[in-house]
Amino acid sequence: MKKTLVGIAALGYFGACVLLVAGLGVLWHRSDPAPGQPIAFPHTVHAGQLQMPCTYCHTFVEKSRSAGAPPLEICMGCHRSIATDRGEIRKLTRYFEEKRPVEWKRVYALPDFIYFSHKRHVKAGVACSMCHGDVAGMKRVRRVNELIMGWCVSCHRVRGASRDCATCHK
Amino acid sequence: MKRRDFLWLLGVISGSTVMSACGSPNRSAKFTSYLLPPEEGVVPGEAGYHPSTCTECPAGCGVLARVREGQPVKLEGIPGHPVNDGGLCIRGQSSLYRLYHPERLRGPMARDGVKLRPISWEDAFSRVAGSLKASREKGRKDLFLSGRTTGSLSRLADATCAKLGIERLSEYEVYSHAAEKEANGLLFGERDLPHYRIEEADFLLTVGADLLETYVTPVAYTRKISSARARGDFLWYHVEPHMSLTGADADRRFAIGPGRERHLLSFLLREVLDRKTPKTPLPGELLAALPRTTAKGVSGETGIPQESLKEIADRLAAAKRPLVIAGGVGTANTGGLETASSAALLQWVTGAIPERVDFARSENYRAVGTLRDMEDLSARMGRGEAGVVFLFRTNPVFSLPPRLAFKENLKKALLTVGMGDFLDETVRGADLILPLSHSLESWGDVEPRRGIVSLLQPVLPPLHDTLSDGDALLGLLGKASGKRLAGGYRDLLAAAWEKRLGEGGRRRLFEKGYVEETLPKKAVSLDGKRAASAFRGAGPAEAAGKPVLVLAPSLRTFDGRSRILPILSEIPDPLTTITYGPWISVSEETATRSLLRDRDEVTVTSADWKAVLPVKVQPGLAGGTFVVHRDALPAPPVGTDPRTGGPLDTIEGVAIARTGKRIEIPILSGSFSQQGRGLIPDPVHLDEERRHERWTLYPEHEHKEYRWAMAVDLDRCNGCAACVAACHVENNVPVAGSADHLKGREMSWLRIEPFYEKGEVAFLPMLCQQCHYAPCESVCPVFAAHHNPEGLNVQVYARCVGTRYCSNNCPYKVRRFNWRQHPWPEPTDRMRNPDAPARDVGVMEKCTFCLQRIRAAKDKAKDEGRKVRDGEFTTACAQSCPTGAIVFGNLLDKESRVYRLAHSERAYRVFETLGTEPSVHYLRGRKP
Amino acid sequence: MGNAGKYDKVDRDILAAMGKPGRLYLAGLAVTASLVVLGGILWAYQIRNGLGVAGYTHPVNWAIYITNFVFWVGIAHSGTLISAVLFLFRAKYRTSFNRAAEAMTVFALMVAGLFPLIHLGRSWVFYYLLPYPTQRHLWVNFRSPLIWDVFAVSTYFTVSVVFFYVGMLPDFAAAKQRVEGIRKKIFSVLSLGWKGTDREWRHYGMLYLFLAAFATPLVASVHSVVSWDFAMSIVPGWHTTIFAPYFVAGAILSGTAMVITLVVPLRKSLSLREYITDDHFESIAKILLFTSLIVTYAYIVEFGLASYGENVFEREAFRYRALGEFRYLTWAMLFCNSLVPLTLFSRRLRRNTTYLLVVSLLVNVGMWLERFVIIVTSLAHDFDPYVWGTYRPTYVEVGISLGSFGMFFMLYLLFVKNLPVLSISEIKEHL
Amino acid sequence: MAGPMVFEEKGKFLERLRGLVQEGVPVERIRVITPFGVPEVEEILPGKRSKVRFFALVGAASGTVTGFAFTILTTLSWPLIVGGKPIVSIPPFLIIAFALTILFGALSTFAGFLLLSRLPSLRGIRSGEEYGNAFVILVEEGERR
Repeated sequence: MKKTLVGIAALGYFGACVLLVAGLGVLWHRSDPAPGQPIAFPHTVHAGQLQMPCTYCHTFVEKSRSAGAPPLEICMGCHRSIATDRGEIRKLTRYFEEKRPVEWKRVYALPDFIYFSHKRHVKAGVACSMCHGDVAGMKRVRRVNELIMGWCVSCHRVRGASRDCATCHK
Repeated sequence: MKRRDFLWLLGVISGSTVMSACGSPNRSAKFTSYLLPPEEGVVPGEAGYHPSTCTECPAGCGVLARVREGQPVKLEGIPGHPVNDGGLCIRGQSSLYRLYHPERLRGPMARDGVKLRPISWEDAFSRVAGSLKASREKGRKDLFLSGRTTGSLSRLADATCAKLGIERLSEYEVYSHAAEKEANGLLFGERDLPHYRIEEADFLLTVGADLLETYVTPVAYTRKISSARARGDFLWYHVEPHMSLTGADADRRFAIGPGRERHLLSFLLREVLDRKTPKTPLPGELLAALPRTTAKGVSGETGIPQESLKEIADRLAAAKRPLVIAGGVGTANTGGLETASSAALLQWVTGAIPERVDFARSENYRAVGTLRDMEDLSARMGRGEAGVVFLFRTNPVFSLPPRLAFKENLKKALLTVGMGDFLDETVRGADLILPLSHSLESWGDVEPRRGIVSLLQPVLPPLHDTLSDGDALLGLLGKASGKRLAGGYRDLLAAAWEKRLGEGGRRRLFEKGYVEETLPKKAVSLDGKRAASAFRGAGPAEAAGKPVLVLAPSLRTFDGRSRILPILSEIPDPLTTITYGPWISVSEETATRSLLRDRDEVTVTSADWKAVLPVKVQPGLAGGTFVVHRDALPAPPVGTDPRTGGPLDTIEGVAIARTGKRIEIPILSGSFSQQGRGLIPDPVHLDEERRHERWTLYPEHEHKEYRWAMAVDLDRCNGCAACVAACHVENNVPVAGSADHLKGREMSWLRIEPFYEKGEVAFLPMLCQQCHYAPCESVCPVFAAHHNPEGLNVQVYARCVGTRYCSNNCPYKVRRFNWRQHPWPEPTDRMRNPDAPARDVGVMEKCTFCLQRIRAAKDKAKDEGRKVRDGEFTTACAQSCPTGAIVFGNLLDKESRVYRLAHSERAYRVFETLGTEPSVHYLRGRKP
Repeated sequence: MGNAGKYDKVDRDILAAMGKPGRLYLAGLAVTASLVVLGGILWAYQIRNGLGVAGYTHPVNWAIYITNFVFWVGIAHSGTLISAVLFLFRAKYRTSFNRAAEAMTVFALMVAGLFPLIHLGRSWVFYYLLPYPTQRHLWVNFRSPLIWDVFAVSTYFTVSVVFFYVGMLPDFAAAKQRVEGIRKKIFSVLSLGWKGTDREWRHYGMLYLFLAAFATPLVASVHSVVSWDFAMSIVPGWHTTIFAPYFVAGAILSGTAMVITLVVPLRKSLSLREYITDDHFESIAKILLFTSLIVTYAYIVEFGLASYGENVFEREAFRYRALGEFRYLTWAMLFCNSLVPLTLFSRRLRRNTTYLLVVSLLVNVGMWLERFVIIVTSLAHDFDPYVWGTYRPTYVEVGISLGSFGMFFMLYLLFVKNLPVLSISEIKEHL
Repeated sequence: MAGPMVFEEKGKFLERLRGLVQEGVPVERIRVITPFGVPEVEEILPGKRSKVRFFALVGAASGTVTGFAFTILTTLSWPLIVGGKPIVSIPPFLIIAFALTILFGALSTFAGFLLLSRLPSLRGIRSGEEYGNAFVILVEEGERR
């Protein structure tokens, strides 16, 4: 008799826990870690096979808080002549000719109340791959790190960077 | 060649604003590749600064627009600008709210029947053209009425009117300064306002002219006065019927019976003439015309005690470089012309002209007409002479007295074209509404003062379907005259600048945002005969002892034009700390006599007019004098001065009666007395030991590189509240609204606390004191409030759970709690500074010395491998302060200004006995 | 009749309470329950629209919610006091109150625990207040009195629950033999198979002694900590060293009052006259009187220090409290807490339960007012005169407060019908 | 002589108990069941004093240690200055330590009690044998011990 009671209690308890976790999972919204992009740009080719440095396209990463997406002119610099017949390149040229900016889907986004500067991190010798992973090996860019506070802090801890809240919290 | 690189320049400026929009890290989930790489110097995610000019009032201060993600998010005065030299007033700071105002006109509209229907610009113009033709056939006269315009726009308006056979009426301004202009016209043949070189005077007597608030070019005069004060030998007396910030800031203030200024000034004139003969003696007939006065009589008339009269006279006579300025409410009465003329004569005999009274650099008010002109206009329209009437950036329906029946007569016109940015009282009634762009969306220039060209340039593409002032006129011209101009107003300007300023000048205009031409001094001569006429047939003697209502200009809304900006109702009026709603100021004497308390409802009645207002008891006001701000009264019952044609802003013989009801208005101050707590000690206690040493059992925490601190010089602060507005805009401080204010839930991070003592008022700007031993921090259970290595009390909004213990434990009560989610109605959300965080409901917020600015400065310094230099950057409040009362810097740097000030003899800190060790040091000496 | 009969009668009498509920009881249950629902709805409304729906103003950041928190924690006090302290003092009359008092403690703490959450600006992140390892690497600020609260109150709750349960252990065993059906089953489980062997009784005695020993300092500490929420701040009118003893005394005063409020009707409705006698009430009344005197002394000290001290802030705070716009509340408080209890010097009144009931109700009101004026008036007029303000509660706050009372009495009604309201074993022991 | 001796009267029960002890029945073979704690039983059947005390001591001590360790280590793990107070400020930590002392003490005492008095016992919960308000003496057979 007591067994059944205990059983019921235990069942109820664990059931509740499971529900709670599930609920949290649903509530904690996470964006798609590898969204499809308007143009399927293969980092594998450019950063991988061609060994182009990140800064060739992401020109502002050393100058500004945001790395900046490459202006289409840079793409066209090569693709006026190279591989012009491929579908994706056609898309690109169409964008360029129609003078439409390309609106890429964000892979990494920070909350509004956080100040983050690519410049500072790059100048401090943090390699792009430390946060963005081996992009050169990704056909479609995938988010390898969730940008949660603990993740930032642990690195700041290790590298002895500032842990004053005001460094990152606006 | 020249032309091309000019256009290239334009490209840079307009282009860059668009380009700096790319890669906005936080704003959107999008991440954009633009077509062309942004030009050098403009980097995504970083701010750009673009010079332009403030158009919130006629003063024309130069502003730098701070642009992020292609949106201007902050305006700051241009350092070195001949008008405001870096300072910017409360209205200028707030004017971004005009640009982003949700109620702005979004496109041209035409009236069919009663309601307005949107139409295209093309149709709008052709409708105007059509009506112009029609009115010509009918033999009607087409009229163009505008507010004060200067520079190229003024010329374009003239040209347009000339070409289309439209009569351009003299411009309409509520503050037309008619009396001064009339007087200067009669005396010197210069019907304009001179520019006063106050900085060169050693004694200043101002009569009615509220230099610090609205008088012609307040920021300029504020700066001049503080620079004169900095010299040390400067003394300033102010005479006024009401109580104004200007009076409060003057070294001595005398309350005078409204409309009695002329007696005072003619007395002073006599005195000065008796004591020392001027270099060039006054012509006989003029001397004869001057009224004879006795100290006793004048004292009786003005209510100023004889010894005070004598003191003023002595000072004036003794001064080496005296300057007398009469204006504002001081000349807006029946004696106005005489007052102004006496003042001008005093300037003449004391040799202030042309040294300190500069007619060469006059304030460009020639084209501005008077109230009488408006009477004529209204009459003409009433007679049905008017064809098409253009109302260009002016709101007479609001500000004209009802007796003119302007609104009614306007209806008799064939077509009324309202050109403005809001559905204000005038535009609302128009048949055709042409929306004009904000100056930050338009090309143009203004000439606020002779010889100063100040640039207007677009820092963002128009938010709505609007045209710039110039392009709107050109559009009209093109449509009506049949031949359209190639290019737009921009090309016209280009040519004009090319012609006027030449190559170098034009480049400077773009670099600095202004060009100052060198003008020769202008010597004027006194015409005795005409001058004498100014004194003959003076207005009737004022009714003695009757209560008088003074319509005062408002610091917050000028003549009422800025009352549409929500933030200006949010920021309290410095003297009364009232935020929302109109009120009538009553002297303490009257209040005690007729048992009036704050918020009591009263009815104010004059011969032909009545108003119901809540009472605010105003210390320092002369008995029997009531004050209402101009913006509080639509269609006020002002008369016309028969001699100057100017308005009579003092209404004689009003009656005031208590209704027994109360009107709840938000008076933010809980007590206008210091309650003996020495927030503003006088004299400042100077015992070093108490101030700089502290005895504690705990080990001290010290700061490594920086310790940010602030010094506020209360002797310089005049309570103008520009800093408050700047703080609001810089830090996205929300507009709480009157409902919350009535509950006592204002959100402002920085406030001006007025404290009265025997009619004298002192202002204390109160913001987070960034205490070294902060009581707020230790009580926060989650470390949301904590001390950072640079001496800031950081508030981590994302961590705050909202126990509000920190606010309880803050002796200065400078923390603000988000009682609800504050809305940012589109498009106001675009003016939010992306570098400052957005605060959520249920979170405590406060000043952090503009953390984002500190961060930016340190970032820059780090790139250049150095420490942040003193004065390299400053907080928003300090930046905007026209008197430079606020100084911000690093306390660890012994060379820094803030260090020097913090250790000056005049320095003290509020509630020092609490041992909180604030980082905000106040400086306070004694008034001379 | 013989001994056994005697004991059986005790069982019968006390367990009789668990009989079929009457109309009055059900009505009471309905009323209290609906109050709880009302409170819940209002809280949801407040969470949705922000704390603006409450009457807070800028200077007055704490008001009725914190008042309720302190009030309920105070109520919780005499529970443990009567059980533990009187147990240590071997006060026999404790037997007739301890169960009721302990239950009161537990329920009052349940209610009190809610208010810090209700009062939070962002209730949904309340877990920031709990010291648990997070991915943020960030802990809580142990220097903040609010964290002390978290620890003190949760400890107090746990210990009180254990104390309450342990006290009932033998009674469950006794009760399970007298009831039928599901109740029997539940009681059997709750009794943990208690038989009453000599071994069990020996350890039990020791356990109870130690729990009492632990609980007694806890009583003092918890309300001291609560008082430090105020005393640790620098707000004039809060920043006082006497706060800890002052609040503890106040807590016991209000708690004792609440015990009387609860037990008088209890005794009447369940006809437990012979177990809860007038002598018992007299003794409790004495405690009430005594603590009321302490509290009065504290009032005198407070105002005395303020008026003699040279501190302008302190002086203004107390001038405002005594003569400001909340003066009527202050005066009412003084009347209820200081004057009314003085009548208990008369033996006749001490033994008159109806009169005691009235007094206890007044004291409850008075103690609630005390917390209110301390919190609100001190905040309304603190250092900077510019920000002086006032406070008016809204229907939301009032509703939620009513809800809290509803919750407390609902729980109590349930307790009365489902658990032995007196300590059976102890009563037998003392027969 | 197996089987329980059941008494209605507390007095009679105590008499018999004394009797048994005088007859020389080994104390450890006598088990009594009473409806409430009877102090006299303690005197008649002198057993060791309850070990619950030690649980109390250990629990309380561990509470104090945990309290200080927890507060000090966590504040050191991310040192944030508040109110100019030192990172490790003992006085406030004392309060946490105190609370934990009581908490751990109380809980471990309770645990100790359950452990020592073999509770909860399934048999006890299920058992039919119920003596109500009677006083019972059980004497077990020697061999079984």
